[in-house]
Amino acid sequence: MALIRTAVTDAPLDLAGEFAGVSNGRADVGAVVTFTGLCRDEDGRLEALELEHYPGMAEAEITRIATLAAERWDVQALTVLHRYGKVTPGEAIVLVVAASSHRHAAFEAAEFVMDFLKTHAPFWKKEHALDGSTAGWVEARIADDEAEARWNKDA
Amino acid sequence: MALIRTAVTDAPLDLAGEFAGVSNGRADVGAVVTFTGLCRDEDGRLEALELEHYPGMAEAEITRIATLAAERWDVQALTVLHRYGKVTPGEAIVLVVAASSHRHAAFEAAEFVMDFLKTHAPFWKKEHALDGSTAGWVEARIADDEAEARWNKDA
Amino acid sequence: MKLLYFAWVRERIGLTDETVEPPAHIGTVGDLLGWLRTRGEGYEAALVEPEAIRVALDHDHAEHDASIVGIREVALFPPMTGG
Amino acid sequence: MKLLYFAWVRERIGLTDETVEPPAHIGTVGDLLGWLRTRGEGYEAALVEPEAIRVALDHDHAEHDASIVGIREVALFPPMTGG
Repeated sequence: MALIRTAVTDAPLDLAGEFAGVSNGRADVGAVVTFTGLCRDEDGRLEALELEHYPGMAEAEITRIATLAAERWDVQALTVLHRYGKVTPGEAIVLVVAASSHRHAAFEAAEFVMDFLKTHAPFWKKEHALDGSTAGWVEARIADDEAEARWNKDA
Repeated sequence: MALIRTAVTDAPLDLAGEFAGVSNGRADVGAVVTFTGLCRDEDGRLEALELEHYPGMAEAEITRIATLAAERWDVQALTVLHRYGKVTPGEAIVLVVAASSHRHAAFEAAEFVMDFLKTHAPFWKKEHALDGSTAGWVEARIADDEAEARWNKDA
Repeated sequence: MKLLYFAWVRERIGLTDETVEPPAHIGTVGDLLGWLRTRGEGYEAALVEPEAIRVALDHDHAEHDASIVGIREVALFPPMTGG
Repeated sequence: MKLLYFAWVRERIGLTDETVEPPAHIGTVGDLLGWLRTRGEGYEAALVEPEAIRVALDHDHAEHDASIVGIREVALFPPMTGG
């Protein structure tokens, strides 16, 4: 059984701590893949992203997606954390950590989680510009729908 | 141009430090994928792995593979570090960090580096058992050759 | 039935949530969106392109032809942009 | 020509490296492997299955039919197991 840990939080995400959480004290883990999604400054014009989420459903969807991934790939541990609230450029928005004895399982589980999270987890990004204006809501990308769809073709 | 950093070292690998190296001070990075290959204890019987390498060629091959990946995917930074010498269970043997503005580029570049590194980088693992005996050389896996071959089919 | 609104749907309607009792003939998500549009300018601005609206019924994603019978919480929001 | 041996090839031959002058008719990697096998028991034990031996010529991977003319450094080793 994979150890699944998910959280929706307004606190900074800790890559080193989460890596240690899936690997320390267990010498049966051979491969750890991490994905970190960072807030970009959009060529210097962005002051912050504000992440709105649907409390209750956001946690439930992330846990559902992590569980799907753990059923599909042979992972020993899978951690999925997502920020809400204000996030400034350079800060992490999302962190996925997949531990497995096989590197391809770790890579694919992490990538699957990200593709489904983009299209299914109820979060919305609003841009705040450095000049004090609100630049508006980030639009969803069709590429994200396509990225999710390819996992169905594989199945 | 991607920032490429490679090293063959007998010192512990520092995930958090290498992550910071590709992301700190640059707010144009949106996605960072890391791969860590860890020494397992093989159900408790392993004391250590001894990693033999071909000095000169090992560094050259890793740099060649990282450069190939950086030419094929749109990455902003790519770090590939590999240990030599004795490594104990739980310690990292290899660390790949790929930074990009697109998550799929980061995932694929890191996975490509690992697949080619397994089959092309001149390193050999010898197992040292806890009971003081030397358990012998680790055998190459056919699955690793197949993993490498699929990148040619894609091309 | 509790309604929740997120992102620009929330901003245009001007509410984070409300509790409504739709008429008995409102059986699907699509019916509900059509009925809400008649409730004022903010609703019309939010729902003028219904195909852009994503829906969750009691925390599960649902299509516009899904039944809302027996549902306690309906959330309306734009395509998600997390991750 | 400098020869380098790694992993169990090194252990069986009992040397990390040596400098040799193969006869003039030794033109390819395959020729070289055949010639080395005649040099003693350790070489025979290391090279008895030539198809298991990987080769690098001046730090570049090479096949057994590659020419060794002009090569300064030949490394012989088992399939790699890094990563």
